[in-house]
Amino acid sequence: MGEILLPLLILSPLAASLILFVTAGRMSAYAVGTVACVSMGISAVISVVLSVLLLSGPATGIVQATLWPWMHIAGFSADIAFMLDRISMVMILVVTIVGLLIHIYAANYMRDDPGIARFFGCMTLFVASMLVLVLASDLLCLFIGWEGVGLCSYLLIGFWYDNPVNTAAARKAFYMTRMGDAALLCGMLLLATAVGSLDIGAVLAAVTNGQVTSSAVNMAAFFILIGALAKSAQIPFQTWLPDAMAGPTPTSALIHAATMVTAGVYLIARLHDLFDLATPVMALTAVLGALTILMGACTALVQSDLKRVLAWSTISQLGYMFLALGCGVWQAALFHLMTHAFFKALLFLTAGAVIVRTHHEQDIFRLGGLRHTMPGLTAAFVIGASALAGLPLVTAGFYSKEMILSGVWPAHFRLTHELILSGHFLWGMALLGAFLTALYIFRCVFIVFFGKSGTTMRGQTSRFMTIPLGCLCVLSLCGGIIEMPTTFPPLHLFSALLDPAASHSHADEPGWLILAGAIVPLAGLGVAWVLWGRPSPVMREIPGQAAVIRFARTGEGIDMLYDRLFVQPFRFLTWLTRHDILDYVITGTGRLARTASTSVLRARTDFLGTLALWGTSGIRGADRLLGQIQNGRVRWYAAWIAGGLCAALAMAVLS
Amino acid sequence: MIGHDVFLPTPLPVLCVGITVMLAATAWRRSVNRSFLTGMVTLLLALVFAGRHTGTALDNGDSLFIQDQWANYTAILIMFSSMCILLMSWRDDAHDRTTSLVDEYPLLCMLGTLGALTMVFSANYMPFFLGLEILGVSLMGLVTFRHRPVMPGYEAAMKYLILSGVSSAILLFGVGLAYGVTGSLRFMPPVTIGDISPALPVSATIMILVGMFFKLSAVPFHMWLLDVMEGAPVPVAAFLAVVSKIAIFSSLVRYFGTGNQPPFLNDILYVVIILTIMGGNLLALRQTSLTRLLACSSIAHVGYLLIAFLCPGRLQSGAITIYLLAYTASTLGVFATIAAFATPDGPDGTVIAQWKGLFFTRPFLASALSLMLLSLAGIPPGIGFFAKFEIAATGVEYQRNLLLGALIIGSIIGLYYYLNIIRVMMSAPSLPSASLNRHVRPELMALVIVLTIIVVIGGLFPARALHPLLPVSAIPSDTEAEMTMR
Amino acid sequence: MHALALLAASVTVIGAIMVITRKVAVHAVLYLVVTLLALAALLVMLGASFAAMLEIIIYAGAIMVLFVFVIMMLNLGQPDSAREKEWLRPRAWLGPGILAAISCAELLYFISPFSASLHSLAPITAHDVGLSLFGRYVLMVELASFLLLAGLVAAFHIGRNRVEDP
Amino acid sequence: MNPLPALVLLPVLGGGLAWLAERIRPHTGAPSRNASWWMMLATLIVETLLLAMVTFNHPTIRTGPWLEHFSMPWIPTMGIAVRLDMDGLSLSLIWLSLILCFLCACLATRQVTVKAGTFHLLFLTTLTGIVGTFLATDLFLFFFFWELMLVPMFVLIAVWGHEDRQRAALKFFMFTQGSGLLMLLSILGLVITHDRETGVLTFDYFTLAQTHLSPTLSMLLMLGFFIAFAVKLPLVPVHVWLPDAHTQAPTAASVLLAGILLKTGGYGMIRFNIMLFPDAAMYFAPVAMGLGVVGVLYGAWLSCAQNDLKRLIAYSSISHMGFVVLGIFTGSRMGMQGAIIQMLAHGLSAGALFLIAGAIQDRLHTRDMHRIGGLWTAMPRLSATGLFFAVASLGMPGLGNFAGEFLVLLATWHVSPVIATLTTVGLVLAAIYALRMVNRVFLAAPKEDQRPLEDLPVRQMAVFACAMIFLVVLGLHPQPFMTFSAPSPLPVMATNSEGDHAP
Amino acid sequence: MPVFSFNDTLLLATILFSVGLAGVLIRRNMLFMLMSLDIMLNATALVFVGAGARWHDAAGQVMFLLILALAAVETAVGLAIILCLHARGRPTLDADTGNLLQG
Repeated sequence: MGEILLPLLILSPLAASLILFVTAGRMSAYAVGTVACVSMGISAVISVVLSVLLLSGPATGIVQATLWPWMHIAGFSADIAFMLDRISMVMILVVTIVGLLIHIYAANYMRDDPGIARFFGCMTLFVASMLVLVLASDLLCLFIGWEGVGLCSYLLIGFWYDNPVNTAAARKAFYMTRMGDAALLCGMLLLATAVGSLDIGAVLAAVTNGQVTSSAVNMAAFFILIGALAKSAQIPFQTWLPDAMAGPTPTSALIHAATMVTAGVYLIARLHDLFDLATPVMALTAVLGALTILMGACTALVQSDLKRVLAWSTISQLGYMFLALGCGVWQAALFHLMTHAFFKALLFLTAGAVIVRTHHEQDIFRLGGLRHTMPGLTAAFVIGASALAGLPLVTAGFYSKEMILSGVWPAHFRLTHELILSGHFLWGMALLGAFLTALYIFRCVFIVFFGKSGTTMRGQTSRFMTIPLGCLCVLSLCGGIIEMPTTFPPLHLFSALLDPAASHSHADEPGWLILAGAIVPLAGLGVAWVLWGRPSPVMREIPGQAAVIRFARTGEGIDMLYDRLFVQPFRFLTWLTRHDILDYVITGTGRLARTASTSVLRARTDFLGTLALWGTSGIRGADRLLGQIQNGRVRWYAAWIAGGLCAALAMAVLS
Repeated sequence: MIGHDVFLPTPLPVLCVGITVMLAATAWRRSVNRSFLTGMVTLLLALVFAGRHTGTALDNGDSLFIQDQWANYTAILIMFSSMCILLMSWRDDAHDRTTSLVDEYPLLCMLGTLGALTMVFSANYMPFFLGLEILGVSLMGLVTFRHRPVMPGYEAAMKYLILSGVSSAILLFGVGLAYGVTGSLRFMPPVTIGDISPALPVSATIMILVGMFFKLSAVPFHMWLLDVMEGAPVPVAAFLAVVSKIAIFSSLVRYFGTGNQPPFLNDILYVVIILTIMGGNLLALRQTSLTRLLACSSIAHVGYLLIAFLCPGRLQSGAITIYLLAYTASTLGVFATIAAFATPDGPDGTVIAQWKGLFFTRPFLASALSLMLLSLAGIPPGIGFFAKFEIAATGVEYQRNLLLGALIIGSIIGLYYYLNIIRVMMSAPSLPSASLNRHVRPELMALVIVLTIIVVIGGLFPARALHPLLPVSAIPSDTEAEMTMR
Repeated sequence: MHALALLAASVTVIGAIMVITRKVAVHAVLYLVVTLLALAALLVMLGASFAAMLEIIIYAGAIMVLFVFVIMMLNLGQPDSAREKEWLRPRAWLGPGILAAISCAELLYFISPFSASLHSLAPITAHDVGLSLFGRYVLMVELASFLLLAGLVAAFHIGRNRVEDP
Repeated sequence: MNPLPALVLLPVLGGGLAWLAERIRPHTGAPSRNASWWMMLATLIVETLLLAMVTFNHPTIRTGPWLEHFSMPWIPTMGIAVRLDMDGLSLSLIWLSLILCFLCACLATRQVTVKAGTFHLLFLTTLTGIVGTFLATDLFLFFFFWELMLVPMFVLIAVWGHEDRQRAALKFFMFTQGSGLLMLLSILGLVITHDRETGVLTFDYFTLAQTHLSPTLSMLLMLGFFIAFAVKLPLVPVHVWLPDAHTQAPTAASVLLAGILLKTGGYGMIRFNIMLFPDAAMYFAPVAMGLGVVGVLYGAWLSCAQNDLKRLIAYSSISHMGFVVLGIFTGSRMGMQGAIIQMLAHGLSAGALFLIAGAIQDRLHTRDMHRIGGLWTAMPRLSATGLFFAVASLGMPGLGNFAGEFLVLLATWHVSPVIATLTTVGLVLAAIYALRMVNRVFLAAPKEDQRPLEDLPVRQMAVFACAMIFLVVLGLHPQPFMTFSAPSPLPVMATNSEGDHAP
Repeated sequence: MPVFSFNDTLLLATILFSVGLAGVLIRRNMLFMLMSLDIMLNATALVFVGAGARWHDAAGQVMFLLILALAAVETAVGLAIILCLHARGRPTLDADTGNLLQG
């Protein structure tokens, strides 16, 4: 049964996408929304059924569906094949359920847009690609989904193509992820060369069996890491994600929460056996993740655009996941991925609802006091913010973050014999990140929802939009209790789900770690209240000159830097070389040939003139002689005949 | 006495009789049409008698004339070309308003053909020299038949007279030296006999070669051709480009044989071939007059032909025969198209710019012309493609790499100027359609069609054209033996 | 070599040189006649008396008359001789002259090692020539007639006073 | 009854009929160009039926390497004969040609109003040349067709092209012809060497393959072939004819050029360079692969800088053809398969892009991307199609181009990881030019002065949809094509080298 | 009868020939060119006669005769052209001027 359901799971959104594209512009907005939501609903149901199937089976059981051979050739083979195991099960649940909620929301949100069919076509395609990515049992097959999400994100970010800024943002997203894709492709090529197949199971088996040299493993891991970094907008590829806010809000929610950016995390989690063998790459992952946490948080702190704050927060949160992956606790990363999907979707959708009702006002400083006019949305946003900040006990974010922090603490990387990178240091950075997270998200909360009201409102958030919000609220609050720190009741549902065989002994974990993790977000909340929350806030506007703020803007600075370093020179160089150099060369040769022909013509008048010049005067210029001598003279022709005779005789003499 | 025992290829007396009849007819009553008709009939008869002869050849090869496959082949080509040329110029002159009667024209044409045939059949310096001069003098007359303006025709005749006089003198001097060395007037390179130093025959050979090169217009001796062809009327230009070249090339092959050339000749030929190919093609690049351009292209084609001449081997004879045929048919086709396009009081079709837009106004003529030009450039499906292929094959077989390089470069340059004409024809028409020749004479149209068919059929089934003409190396066997002896 | 032959030869060469260097056409024609006469003398010494007679009668007689006749018709005057003088500057003739000299030298180089043959040069009489002319080479005579015919027709056509179009 | 000569001759005969159809009809006053168009369509249909017959006559393609053989003496004295052979490679390329011709017939050639009959005649004559090139196994015949297909293409460009058509046509002809002469020398060299060795003068491909050549000679001859094919393909230093020719050609000719004519270069490299001179090709492979990489990067780079829509596509073709060279010269079967898949996919995607560019030019009378914009609003169907093929050309996995590129890259990685890595940079550049085009032309703010434009009719969309489906199938299920289109090895191998590299 | 050797004949003919060639090259007047041509032809005729004498062969003199005919024809045609050019308003006999055909 699973073999049938697995393709169906992907087929459902794919079919919806096809229907929507083919009938573009012929269906009513309502029908479009219905088709999209129904297809998503079907896949959600299927994914639940599949999960039940999988969980009812043995612990290591998988559902596999090999559809058809893709490329079979000497030395390499690949199939179109799908596989469901525990890791992908988590992913499909997240993708389909969160996706379904977002779709329901979007059906209402995009109701009036003329391009709604295109929108939902892309959205469903997006989900389908993500499902392919998640379910693929073959890296090459995964790559289809991998590029597919990139393409869909491009189409969705640039959805409102009237504005060049949007399309530029879309292209930027595609280019940057494409660079990562190229690297990923290289990694895949390396693995394919070494293993002869890209089937994930086969690859991992070959790697763990030691069939692949360690340098190859390191290189492959490195290449794949680059791909993942680009897809997940980590340092140094982080700049595309904030710009990607140009798309409609549900798109942002989908990109940030359920699909696209989580692909990188998923990929590394999926290949964790490979990464475990590549210590330097793991260290790099962890360090980059930690840096991204801080960088994203700092930048989020100084943003004035509501959606941008959320975007940078996504980057920062993804940093946590990469930190966890780098430290080898990929279960924690996946857990955080799940909870993050819940609360980030909630935050985005709420923000979208707010933005719609405030006439597309996104500047947080022009908003304010919204809690009076829209209490429901305020509650939802606060719940999301709490989960993001990881307020202890009541939110899902707390548990997942706690799992990461506890996983990071004991990690250490033996890079060389002397150089050992300790997890404690990374833990400190993560903790600092947690503080900043609370600070910036509550800054938003306080500025937008508290204080004086700044803008006019309109309408009411419709019912179809509130239902998903409600669901997400619940999930954000309660989604975390399935996995608890060891000091709490030993509830390890999630880890057990993923890795039933693993033992959970975090005995060496000091108890104060949990405490620190719990207190820090609260401290952040407090500081935020002190700075922005009180009736007369300490910092109402951004003090742009403050050195610390400027430092915190590095996220954007890097964007500028890339622009100067890569984009502008590229543009300039392409502009310079817009004409084909070789073409010039050839044309020049042609001109040369024509000159040669002219000189051949002139030669018959020049020859004797030159001889006479040498013989007689040597004083008078050749020019005057040339002037006297014209073409078409019999005597010169005769002279050439005589000359030819002379030359022929001379050749005979000399030979 | 003139008896049945004198060896004489039949086409020669047929032509002589025809000329006499024409002369007599002219004396009785002048009529252009009758003259043309007489000429055509004579040529047809001569064609019919192409393979025959009177008397028997002397065993020792001392006959004045010779008749073999090679001679017959080139003679047929010459007679066919002459017929085409007569056809091309038929009513052209009959309807010339400025002169009432120009029946000298067919007479001179016939005389020229006679000269060419004499050269082809000659096995002795004496008929060769006479044929050459008859051809030359007739051409001097023919060149002046230009309608308007007249002066260029006279100028061309004057140039041709003086230059060909010089070259004839050189050639004759060489012949004289050869005669002095060997004491025989047999048409073959002199060989050293007795105590005479070998330098003398060498110089004699070179001087004869130079004379022939002049008539062939190989490069250092080519300049007259451009001017003369431009000054001459279109059919006469065709005569110059085709008939006289075939005749002289035929004689060249007969004289030097198709075997290995002595080293000093080899060197000279090498240089001349490269110069000819490069010079001809380069000169053609900047021409704006179609006849001048064709003159240049014919120079280049002589260069290609000489490659085959210089590369003895299994493929040589086939290459030369097919190339001659291709060159003749294509060049005649081009000239016939020009003649068809020309009008009595409009453009005469010799300036390339006049051909603008022909593809739209006269699609058939334009297509035919394009086909001919492509054939000259060596592109399928024209016969020239296979011909050039054969030439290259001989070159490769003999590993004349330098010549092959020249062939390639020359062909590419040639491609440019041939295509340039086609390009002009395909650009938007600029001439008002009124000035176009609306009524192409039917016989001219028929000529164009026939030549087109020859070019296409020859291109698609070259084996048919190749097969019966193969035994080309039909120079007198004893000459060959002597050549190898040296 | 016989002194008479040497004399005739030098007259020939000097006459030829004079021909190509004269300014006035009639002078050149006269020198040419002298050259031809000297050449005829040489021909006699070579044993070709028939040829010598023809040289004198046809060449020096008939052809030269043509030249004189044309010069008369053209009526070249004083300006022409002045122009000829202008044309005969060394600048104009040195180059071609050198070229001609080179070819002469090369030819002489080829000829000089040619040792004198010891064949006796018996005279070839008009009888021999006639026999050969109308025996073996009779066809050549016919062809020569066609050559003359061609020249005749060509000259006739060229000389005809065609109406020049506007 | 052997179908091969019919396959070759049918198009030209049909073309003649099409030409006649146009000549005859005007008396009745009926629209004549339709008659000639129908005639062309009928020809194509008959040709397709014939080809289908050939294809399905051999259900077990892998059993015999060569599907059909035809031989007829032509010029016996030179050892030249009409030898036609068909294997999977030629069969698949002919299929591609026919599909593209149908695309052209349905989408482009109807727009031709001037001398439509002649246009169709020339179009079909080009097809004859191409089919002949794919089938000929006599080297002379191959060369004959190789040259033959240039002439009608030259006329097509020079008469029906755009503003600077004549220069472009001249350039195209000069380059391809000039390089063809080098090939001619190589052919002759090979033939003469064989003649010297065995005393048999023949142009038979299979016989000549057994000639023993010294390494130097082999390399020289191989180079002669290689240069000709490189020009046609085109490889980078000799590609300059292509952008002009593609840009200036009428739509149908552009499609034919990009879709099939370029493939003859790739076909020739497989059939002649690799198979006739395996050792020399192996020896030369590093250089060829280097050129291929340069082609990939250079073409993509220049494509990024173009403002002319058709020029952009033309440069992208150069880039894609670089992959083909790369794949062919990896020396492995994998690379060759990749190259073939890439050729098929590129034929479809580039052909379709040219058709779209042509459609845009028909409507807007410009190809300047600065002056086109926001077509999505006006023509959603056309734009969506354009988007699809642009995405295909940037190498989206799941579409045909990716399958080819991946195989090529994988094969290259086996040989040299550095080259493969460099080539992947080309993929990034491909994204840049493809999306630049999309964002300039389709997904952009509409220009002010835009008149209402007519979108693609449904019938044409259906035709495009076929191409799309084919691309998707090629991308997701290339296995049958790979099995099907594998070039048949020579019956008697030179044994030593090919065995190692092509397991 | 005094013997004039073939070698000497050749020497003289060569010199004469070269003088004629020089004349053609040097002189711009068409009349002089024609005369120079005649000189060249005479030189060749001399060679033939000398050679005929050497081999005691009448063919040399037959050739001489034919050359004579050629010279006559060429002179006649040449003079006709000169006359014609002159009559059509070409002011001088300069072969170098008034080039309608060139390039």
